[in-house]
Amino acid sequence: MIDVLYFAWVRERIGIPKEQVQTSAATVADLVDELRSREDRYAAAFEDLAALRVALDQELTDFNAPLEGVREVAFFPPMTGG
Amino acid sequence: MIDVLYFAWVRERIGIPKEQVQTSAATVADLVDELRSREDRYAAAFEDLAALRVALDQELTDFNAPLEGVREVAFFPPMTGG
Amino acid sequence: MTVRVQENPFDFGAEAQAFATGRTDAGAVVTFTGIVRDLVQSPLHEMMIEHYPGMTERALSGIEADARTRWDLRDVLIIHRHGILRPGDMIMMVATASPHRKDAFEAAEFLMDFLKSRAPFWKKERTGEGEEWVASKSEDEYALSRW
Amino acid sequence: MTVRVQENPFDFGAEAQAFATGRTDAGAVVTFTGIVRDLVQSPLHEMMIEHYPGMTERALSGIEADARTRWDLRDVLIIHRHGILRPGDMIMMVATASPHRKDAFEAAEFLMDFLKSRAPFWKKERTGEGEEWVASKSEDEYALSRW
Repeated sequence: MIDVLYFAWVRERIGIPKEQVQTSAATVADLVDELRSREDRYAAAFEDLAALRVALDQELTDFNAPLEGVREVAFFPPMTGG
Repeated sequence: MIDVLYFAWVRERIGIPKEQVQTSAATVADLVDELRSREDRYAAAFEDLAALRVALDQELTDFNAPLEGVREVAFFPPMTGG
Repeated sequence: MTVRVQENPFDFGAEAQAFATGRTDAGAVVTFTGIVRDLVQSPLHEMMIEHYPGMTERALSGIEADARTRWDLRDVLIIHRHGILRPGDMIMMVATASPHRKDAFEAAEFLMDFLKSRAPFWKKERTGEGEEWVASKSEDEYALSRW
Repeated sequence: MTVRVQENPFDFGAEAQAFATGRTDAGAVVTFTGIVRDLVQSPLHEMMIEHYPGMTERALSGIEADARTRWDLRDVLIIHRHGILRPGDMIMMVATASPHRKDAFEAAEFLMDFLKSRAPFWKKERTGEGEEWVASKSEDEYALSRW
Protein backbone atom coordinates (compact mmCIF):
# COMPACT_ATOMS: atom_id res chain seq x y z
CA MET A 1 0.00 0.00 0.00
CA ILE A 2 1.21 3.42 -0.92
CA ASP A 3 -0.19 6.87 -0.06
CA VAL A 4 -0.95 8.90 -3.18
CA LEU A 5 -1.49 12.66 -2.79
CA TYR A 6 -2.87 15.13 -5.31
CA PHE A 7 -2.54 18.93 -5.24
CA ALA A 8 -4.00 21.95 -7.05
CA TRP A 9 -5.85 21.11 -10.29
CA VAL A 10 -4.70 17.48 -10.16
CA ARG A 11 -6.58 17.20 -6.85
CA GLU A 12 -9.60 18.95 -8.38
CA ARG A 13 -9.71 16.70 -11.45
CA ILE A 14 -9.39 13.49 -9.44
CA GLY A 15 -11.73 14.82 -6.78
CA ILE A 16 -9.83 13.73 -3.68
CA PRO A 17 -6.66 15.01 -1.98
CA LYS A 18 -5.31 11.61 -0.95
CA GLU A 19 -5.90 7.88 -1.25
CA GLN A 20 -4.22 4.59 -0.51
CA VAL A 21 -3.33 2.53 -3.54
CA GLN A 22 -2.46 -1.17 -3.73
CA THR A 23 0.10 -1.44 -6.49
CA SER A 24 3.04 -3.46 -7.68
CA ALA A 25 4.12 -0.79 -10.17
CA ALA A 26 7.88 -0.65 -10.55
CA THR A 27 8.12 3.04 -11.44
CA VAL A 28 6.08 6.22 -11.16
CA ALA A 29 5.23 5.93 -14.87
CA ASP A 30 3.85 2.42 -14.29
CA LEU A 31 1.71 3.72 -11.41
CA VAL A 32 0.41 6.52 -13.63
CA ASP A 33 -0.58 3.93 -16.28
CA GLU A 34 -2.48 1.92 -13.65
CA LEU A 35 -4.32 5.01 -12.40
CA ARG A 36 -5.16 6.22 -15.93
CA SER A 37 -6.84 2.91 -16.74
CA ARG A 38 -9.08 3.13 -13.66
CA GLU A 39 -11.48 5.97 -14.51
CA ASP A 40 -11.84 8.96 -16.79
CA ARG A 41 -11.05 11.47 -14.01
CA TYR A 42 -7.58 9.88 -13.63
CA ALA A 43 -7.09 9.82 -17.38
CA ALA A 44 -8.01 13.52 -17.44
CA ALA A 45 -5.64 14.39 -14.60
CA PHE A 46 -2.72 12.48 -16.11
CA GLU A 47 -3.40 13.46 -19.71
CA ASP A 48 -0.17 15.43 -20.16
CA LEU A 49 2.72 14.32 -17.99
CA ALA A 50 4.83 17.25 -19.16
CA ALA A 51 2.41 19.48 -17.22
CA LEU A 52 2.89 17.45 -14.03
CA ARG A 53 5.51 17.06 -11.32
CA VAL A 54 5.99 14.15 -8.94
CA ALA A 55 7.51 13.83 -5.48
CA LEU A 56 8.45 10.56 -3.75
CA ASP A 57 8.51 10.74 0.04
CA GLN A 58 8.44 14.55 -0.29
CA GLU A 59 11.43 14.83 -2.65
CA LEU A 60 10.96 16.03 -6.23
CA THR A 61 11.89 13.39 -8.78
CA ASP A 62 10.87 12.27 -12.28
CA PHE A 63 8.44 9.76 -13.76
CA ASN A 64 11.11 7.14 -14.33
CA ALA A 65 11.94 6.90 -10.62
CA PRO A 66 11.49 3.46 -9.01
CA LEU A 67 8.77 3.04 -6.39
CA GLU A 68 10.45 0.39 -4.28
CA GLY A 69 10.41 1.33 -0.59
CA VAL A 70 8.44 4.52 -1.25
CA ARG A 71 5.59 5.29 1.16
CA GLU A 72 4.20 8.54 -0.27
CA VAL A 73 3.77 9.65 -3.89
CA ALA A 74 2.47 13.13 -4.72
CA PHE A 75 1.33 14.47 -8.09
CA PHE A 76 0.90 18.17 -8.79
CA PRO A 77 1.36 20.90 -11.42
CA PRO A 78 4.53 23.03 -11.54
CA MET A 79 4.84 25.03 -8.33
CA THR A 80 3.96 28.71 -8.14
CA GLY A 81 5.32 29.85 -4.78
CA GLY A 82 6.96 33.09 -3.74
CA MET B 1 36.07 84.51 -6.07
CA ILE B 2 35.30 80.83 -5.84
CA ASP B 3 34.22 78.72 -2.85
CA VAL B 4 36.62 75.83 -2.24
CA LEU B 5 35.46 72.99 0.04
CA TYR B 6 37.48 70.15 1.54
CA PHE B 7 36.18 66.89 2.97
CA ALA B 8 37.50 63.96 5.01
CA TRP B 9 41.31 63.72 5.18
CA VAL B 10 41.73 66.52 2.63
CA ARG B 11 39.91 68.80 5.10
CA GLU B 12 42.09 67.50 7.94
CA ARG B 13 45.35 68.06 6.08
CA ILE B 14 44.44 71.56 4.97
CA GLY B 15 42.92 72.33 8.35
CA ILE B 16 39.73 74.08 7.21
CA PRO B 17 36.49 72.87 5.66
CA LYS B 18 35.98 75.80 3.31
CA GLU B 19 37.58 78.98 2.02
CA GLN B 20 37.14 81.61 -0.65
CA VAL B 21 39.87 81.73 -3.25
CA GLN B 22 40.69 84.51 -5.69
CA THR B 23 41.88 82.75 -8.80
CA SER B 24 42.10 83.07 -12.55
CA ALA B 25 42.91 79.38 -13.00
CA ALA B 26 41.44 78.00 -16.21
CA THR B 27 41.03 74.41 -15.02
CA VAL B 28 40.83 72.43 -11.79
CA ALA B 29 44.40 71.25 -12.35
CA ASP B 30 45.57 74.88 -12.60
CA LEU B 31 43.77 75.71 -9.34
CA VAL B 32 45.43 72.72 -7.65
CA ASP B 33 48.84 74.01 -8.82
CA GLU B 34 48.11 77.44 -7.33
CA LEU B 35 47.01 75.92 -4.01
CA ARG B 36 50.01 73.56 -3.86
CA SER B 37 52.41 76.46 -4.19
CA ARG B 38 50.81 78.31 -1.27
CA GLU B 39 51.81 76.26 1.76
CA ASP B 40 53.05 72.79 2.73
CA ARG B 41 49.64 71.72 4.02
CA TYR B 42 48.17 72.21 0.55
CA ALA B 43 51.10 70.42 -1.05
CA ALA B 44 50.49 67.53 1.37
CA ALA B 45 46.76 67.39 0.65
CA PHE B 46 47.24 67.47 -3.13
CA GLU B 47 50.30 65.24 -3.19
CA ASP B 48 48.61 62.43 -5.16
CA LEU B 49 45.77 63.51 -7.44
CA ALA B 50 44.93 59.86 -8.21
CA ALA B 51 43.78 59.58 -4.58
CA LEU B 52 41.46 62.60 -4.93
CA ARG B 53 38.11 63.38 -6.46
CA VAL B 54 36.73 66.77 -7.45
CA ALA B 55 33.21 68.17 -7.80
CA LEU B 56 32.28 71.43 -9.54
CA ASP B 57 29.03 72.96 -8.35
CA GLN B 58 28.22 69.62 -6.68
CA GLU B 59 28.74 67.47 -9.76
CA LEU B 60 31.62 64.97 -9.94
CA THR B 61 34.09 65.79 -12.70
CA ASP B 62 37.81 65.45 -13.42
CA PHE B 63 40.89 67.60 -12.96
CA ASN B 64 40.90 68.81 -16.58
CA ALA B 65 37.47 70.42 -16.22
CA PRO B 66 37.31 74.20 -16.92
CA LEU B 67 36.50 76.52 -14.00
CA GLU B 68 34.72 79.22 -15.98
CA GLY B 69 31.37 80.08 -14.41
CA VAL B 70 31.92 77.67 -11.49
CA ARG B 71 30.97 78.91 -8.02
CA GLU B 72 31.90 75.95 -5.85
CA VAL B 73 34.81 73.50 -6.07
CA ALA B 74 35.12 70.55 -3.69
CA PHE B 75 38.08 68.23 -3.13
CA PHE B 76 37.78 64.92 -1.32
CA PRO B 77 38.99 61.32 -1.29
CA PRO B 78 37.01 58.52 -3.02
CA MET B 79 33.61 58.20 -1.38
CA THR B 80 32.78 55.43 1.06
CA GLY B 81 29.02 55.60 1.46
CA GLY B 82 26.46 52.85 1.90
CA MET C 1 18.10 30.31 10.60
CA THR C 2 14.31 30.24 10.63
CA VAL C 3 11.72 28.76 8.28
CA ARG C 4 8.03 29.32 8.96
CA VAL C 5 4.99 28.19 6.94
CA GLN C 6 1.80 29.66 8.31
CA GLU C 7 -1.78 30.59 7.53
CA ASN C 8 -1.77 33.72 9.70
CA PRO C 9 -0.45 37.06 8.51
CA PHE C 10 3.06 38.02 9.58
CA ASP C 11 4.26 41.46 10.62
CA PHE C 12 6.84 42.32 7.93
CA GLY C 13 8.13 45.47 9.67
CA ALA C 14 8.58 43.73 13.02
CA GLU C 15 10.21 40.68 11.39
CA ALA C 16 12.59 42.85 9.35
CA GLN C 17 13.46 44.98 12.38
CA ALA C 18 14.09 41.94 14.61
CA PHE C 19 16.20 40.31 11.90
CA ALA C 20 18.45 43.35 11.46
CA THR C 21 18.66 44.54 15.07
CA GLY C 22 21.87 44.34 17.07
CA ARG C 23 23.72 42.66 14.25
CA THR C 24 27.42 43.51 14.58
CA ASP C 25 28.60 40.43 12.65
CA ALA C 26 26.95 41.19 9.31
CA GLY C 27 26.84 44.66 7.80
CA ALA C 28 24.44 43.78 4.99
CA VAL C 29 20.79 42.76 5.38
CA VAL C 30 18.53 42.16 2.38
CA THR C 31 14.80 41.45 2.53
CA PHE C 32 12.38 40.46 -0.19
CA THR C 33 8.62 40.62 0.29
CA GLY C 34 6.00 39.24 -2.07
CA ILE C 35 2.66 41.04 -2.07
CA VAL C 36 -0.65 40.01 -3.64
CA ARG C 37 -1.12 42.28 -6.67
CA ASP C 38 -4.44 43.33 -7.99
CA LEU C 39 -5.14 42.33 -11.59
CA VAL C 40 -5.63 44.80 -14.40
CA GLN C 41 -8.11 42.79 -16.49
CA SER C 42 -10.52 41.78 -13.74
CA PRO C 43 -10.22 42.87 -10.07
CA LEU C 44 -8.86 40.11 -7.86
CA HIS C 45 -11.23 39.05 -5.07
CA GLU C 46 -8.83 36.69 -3.40
CA MET C 47 -5.86 34.45 -3.87
CA MET C 48 -5.87 30.93 -2.42
CA ILE C 49 -2.50 29.34 -1.73
CA GLU C 50 -2.39 25.57 -1.38
CA HIS C 51 0.71 23.80 -0.12
CA TYR C 52 2.02 20.34 0.69
CA PRO C 53 2.43 20.16 4.48
CA GLY C 54 5.62 18.38 5.39
CA MET C 55 7.25 18.69 2.00
CA THR C 56 7.00 22.48 2.16
CA GLU C 57 9.06 22.69 5.33
CA ARG C 58 11.56 20.15 3.96
CA ALA C 59 11.93 22.03 0.67
CA LEU C 60 12.38 25.41 2.37
CA SER C 61 14.90 24.05 4.88
CA GLY C 62 16.78 22.38 2.03
CA ILE C 63 16.91 25.59 0.00
CA GLU C 64 18.08 27.52 3.03
CA ALA C 65 20.83 24.99 3.82
CA ASP C 66 21.94 25.09 0.18
CA ALA C 67 22.16 28.91 0.30
CA ARG C 68 24.34 28.72 3.40
CA THR C 69 26.88 26.51 1.63
CA ARG C 70 27.10 28.93 -1.30
CA TRP C 71 27.38 32.28 0.48
CA ASP C 72 28.77 33.69 3.72
CA LEU C 73 25.46 34.06 5.56
CA ARG C 74 25.12 34.84 9.24
CA ASP C 75 21.35 34.43 9.27
CA VAL C 76 18.44 33.53 7.00
CA LEU C 77 14.70 33.93 7.51
CA ILE C 78 11.96 32.49 5.30
CA ILE C 79 8.25 33.01 6.01
CA HIS C 80 5.57 31.82 3.56
CA ARG C 81 1.81 31.99 4.03
CA HIS C 82 -0.88 29.68 2.71
CA GLY C 83 -4.67 29.96 2.74
CA ILE C 84 -6.73 32.91 1.58
CA LEU C 85 -5.10 36.28 0.84
CA ARG C 86 -6.33 39.53 -0.66
CA PRO C 87 -4.69 42.27 -2.77
CA GLY C 88 -2.05 44.10 -0.74
CA ASP C 89 -1.55 41.15 1.65
CA MET C 90 2.02 39.94 2.09
CA ILE C 91 2.47 36.40 0.80
CA MET C 92 5.98 35.74 1.96
CA MET C 93 9.34 37.22 2.89
CA VAL C 94 12.95 36.18 2.93
CA ALA C 95 15.79 37.94 4.73
CA THR C 96 19.54 37.36 4.52
CA ALA C 97 22.38 38.75 6.63
CA SER C 98 26.00 38.69 5.50
CA PRO C 99 29.24 40.61 6.00
CA HIS C 100 29.15 41.26 2.21
CA ARG C 101 26.35 43.01 0.35
CA LYS C 102 26.91 40.86 -2.74
CA ASP C 103 26.35 37.69 -0.71
CA ALA C 104 23.23 39.06 0.97
CA PHE C 105 21.73 40.09 -2.40
CA GLU C 106 22.64 36.92 -4.30
CA ALA C 107 21.44 34.60 -1.55
CA ALA C 108 18.08 36.41 -1.37
CA GLU C 109 17.66 36.15 -5.16
CA PHE C 110 18.62 32.48 -5.05
CA LEU C 111 16.08 31.78 -2.30
CA MET C 112 13.37 33.57 -4.30
CA ASP C 113 14.18 31.73 -7.53
CA PHE C 114 13.87 28.41 -5.74
CA LEU C 115 10.74 29.41 -3.80
CA LYS C 116 9.06 30.32 -7.09
CA SER C 117 9.36 26.92 -8.72
CA ARG C 118 10.75 24.37 -6.25
CA ALA C 119 8.72 24.89 -3.08
CA PRO C 120 5.34 23.10 -3.17
CA PHE C 121 2.94 26.04 -3.24
CA TRP C 122 0.15 26.57 -5.78
CA LYS C 123 -1.75 29.79 -6.25
CA LYS C 124 -5.34 30.11 -7.43
CA GLU C 125 -6.91 33.46 -8.25
CA ARG C 126 -10.60 34.27 -7.85
CA THR C 127 -11.96 37.20 -9.86
CA GLY C 128 -15.47 38.20 -10.96
CA GLU C 129 -14.94 35.87 -13.89
CA GLY C 130 -14.28 32.79 -11.81
CA GLU C 131 -11.36 30.87 -10.38
CA GLU C 132 -8.12 30.00 -12.11
CA TRP C 133 -4.87 28.31 -11.11
CA VAL C 134 -1.88 30.56 -11.69
CA ALA C 135 0.31 29.08 -14.43
CA SER C 136 4.01 28.67 -13.79
CA LYS C 137 6.22 30.94 -15.86
CA SER C 138 8.95 29.64 -18.13
CA GLU C 139 11.06 32.62 -17.02
CA ASP C 140 10.86 31.34 -13.42
CA GLU C 141 12.12 27.93 -14.49
CA TYR C 142 14.84 29.62 -16.54
CA ALA C 143 15.88 31.77 -13.57
CA LEU C 144 17.05 28.61 -11.78
CA SER C 145 19.59 27.85 -14.47
CA ARG C 146 21.95 30.60 -13.36
CA TRP C 147 22.67 29.01 -9.97
CA MET D 1 10.06 58.44 -4.28
CA THR D 2 11.82 59.61 -1.13
CA VAL D 3 15.42 60.55 -0.36
CA ARG D 4 16.42 61.44 3.20
CA VAL D 5 19.82 62.39 4.60
CA GLN D 6 19.73 62.69 8.36
CA GLU D 7 21.78 62.57 11.54
CA ASN D 8 19.04 60.92 13.61
CA PRO D 9 18.45 57.17 13.66
CA PHE D 10 15.65 55.83 11.48
CA ASP D 11 13.23 53.06 12.35
CA PHE D 12 14.04 50.38 9.77
CA GLY D 13 11.08 48.14 10.64
CA ALA D 14 8.57 50.98 10.51
CA GLU D 15 10.05 52.34 7.26
CA ALA D 16 10.02 48.90 5.62
CA GLN D 17 6.47 48.23 6.79
CA ALA D 18 5.19 51.61 5.57
CA PHE D 19 6.96 51.15 2.23
CA ALA D 20 5.40 47.73 1.59
CA THR D 21 1.94 48.31 3.06
CA GLY D 22 -1.16 48.46 0.89
CA ARG D 23 0.83 48.06 -2.29
CA THR D 24 -1.40 46.41 -4.89
CA ASP D 25 0.56 47.80 -7.87
CA ALA D 26 3.89 46.11 -7.16
CA GLY D 27 4.20 42.53 -5.97
CA ALA D 28 7.93 42.70 -5.21
CA VAL D 29 9.59 44.79 -2.50
CA VAL D 30 13.33 44.59 -1.79
CA THR D 31 15.13 46.34 1.05
CA PHE D 32 18.82 46.65 1.79
CA THR D 33 20.11 47.82 5.16
CA GLY D 34 23.70 48.68 5.98
CA ILE D 35 24.73 48.13 9.60
CA VAL D 36 27.90 49.24 11.42
CA ARG D 37 29.99 46.11 11.91
CA ASP D 38 32.32 45.58 14.77
CA LEU D 39 35.95 45.01 13.79
CA VAL D 40 37.82 41.80 14.45
CA GLN D 41 41.30 43.27 14.97
CA SER D 42 40.39 46.06 17.38
CA PRO D 43 36.87 46.71 18.75
CA LEU D 44 35.20 49.66 17.05
CA HIS D 45 34.26 52.47 19.41
CA GLU D 46 32.42 54.54 16.86
CA MET D 47 32.08 55.36 13.20
CA MET D 48 31.90 58.98 12.06
CA ILE D 49 30.23 59.67 8.74
CA GLU D 50 30.96 62.97 7.04
CA HIS D 51 28.99 64.14 4.04
CA TYR D 52 28.71 67.05 1.62
CA PRO D 53 25.39 68.79 2.35
CA GLY D 54 23.66 69.76 -0.85
CA MET D 55 25.66 67.51 -3.12
CA THR D 56 24.55 64.45 -1.15
CA GLU D 57 20.87 65.10 -1.79
CA ARG D 58 21.60 65.91 -5.46
CA ALA D 59 23.64 62.73 -5.93
CA LEU D 60 21.03 60.53 -4.24
CA SER D 61 18.16 62.06 -6.19
CA GLY D 62 20.15 61.63 -9.41
CA ILE D 63 20.87 57.97 -8.67
CA GLU D 64 17.23 57.38 -7.84
CA ALA D 65 16.02 59.05 -11.05
CA ASP D 66 18.54 57.00 -13.04
CA ALA D 67 17.23 53.77 -11.47
CA ARG D 68 13.67 54.70 -12.43
CA THR D 69 14.61 55.04 -16.10
CA ARG D 70 16.28 51.61 -16.09
CA TRP D 71 13.67 49.50 -14.26
CA ASP D 72 9.91 49.38 -13.80
CA LEU D 73 9.80 50.85 -10.30
CA ARG D 74 6.64 51.96 -8.53
CA ASP D 75 8.48 53.41 -5.55
CA VAL D 76 11.99 53.98 -4.22
CA LEU D 77 13.19 54.96 -0.74
CA ILE D 78 16.73 55.98 0.21
CA ILE D 79 17.71 56.94 3.77
CA HIS D 80 21.34 57.62 4.72
CA ARG D 81 22.64 58.77 8.09
CA HIS D 82 25.65 60.91 8.89
CA GLY D 83 27.30 61.79 12.19
CA ILE D 84 28.38 59.36 14.90
CA LEU D 85 27.27 55.72 14.83
CA ARG D 86 28.15 52.64 16.87
CA PRO D 87 28.37 48.92 16.09
CA GLY D 88 24.91 47.53 15.34
CA ASP D 89 23.54 50.95 14.31
CA MET D 90 21.87 51.12 10.94
CA ILE D 91 23.76 53.41 8.55
CA MET D 92 21.34 53.48 5.65
CA MET D 93 18.58 51.67 3.82
CA VAL D 94 17.19 51.51 0.33
CA ALA D 95 13.86 50.01 -0.69
CA THR D 96 12.46 49.32 -4.15
CA ALA D 97 8.96 48.27 -5.26
CA SER D 98 8.25 46.76 -8.68
CA PRO D 99 5.78 44.42 -10.36
CA HIS D 100 8.80 42.20 -11.15
CA ARG D 101 11.16 40.70 -8.58
CA LYS D 102 14.12 40.95 -10.97
CA ASP D 103 13.59 44.70 -11.31
CA ALA D 104 13.23 45.20 -7.56
CA PHE D 105 16.45 43.25 -6.88
CA GLU D 106 18.54 44.79 -9.66
CA ALA D 107 17.47 48.34 -8.85
CA ALA D 108 18.35 47.87 -5.16
CA GLU D 109 21.79 46.51 -6.11
CA PHE D 110 22.31 49.36 -8.53
CA LEU D 111 21.39 51.95 -5.88
CA MET D 112 23.80 50.32 -3.43
CA ASP D 113 26.67 50.17 -5.93
CA PHE D 114 26.26 53.88 -6.62
CA LEU D 115 25.79 54.82 -2.96
CA LYS D 116 29.08 53.06 -2.15
CA SER D 117 31.29 55.11 -4.43
CA ARG D 118 29.32 57.97 -5.99
CA ALA D 119 27.45 59.53 -3.08
CA PRO D 120 29.60 62.01 -1.11
CA PHE D 121 29.92 60.19 2.22
CA TRP D 122 33.18 59.41 4.00
CA LYS D 123 33.55 57.02 6.93
CA LYS D 124 36.08 57.25 9.71
CA GLU D 125 36.53 54.53 12.30
CA ARG D 126 37.69 55.08 15.88
CA THR D 127 39.14 52.09 17.72
CA GLY D 128 41.41 51.76 20.77
CA GLU D 129 44.30 52.28 18.37
CA GLY D 130 43.12 55.62 17.07
CA GLU D 131 41.13 57.04 14.20
CA GLU D 132 41.33 56.07 10.56
CA TRP D 133 39.48 56.99 7.38
CA VAL D 134 37.93 53.97 5.71
CA ALA D 135 39.64 53.35 2.36
CA SER D 136 37.50 52.91 -0.73
CA LYS D 137 37.58 49.41 -2.17
CA SER D 138 38.56 48.68 -5.75
CA GLU D 139 35.79 46.06 -5.82
CA ASP D 140 33.25 48.83 -5.12
CA GLU D 141 34.55 50.86 -8.05
CA TYR D 142 34.53 47.72 -10.19
CA ALA D 143 30.92 46.93 -9.19
CA LEU D 144 29.80 50.07 -11.04
CA SER D 145 31.10 48.76 -14.35
CA ARG D 146 28.27 46.25 -14.73
CA TRP D 147 25.56 48.92 -15.00
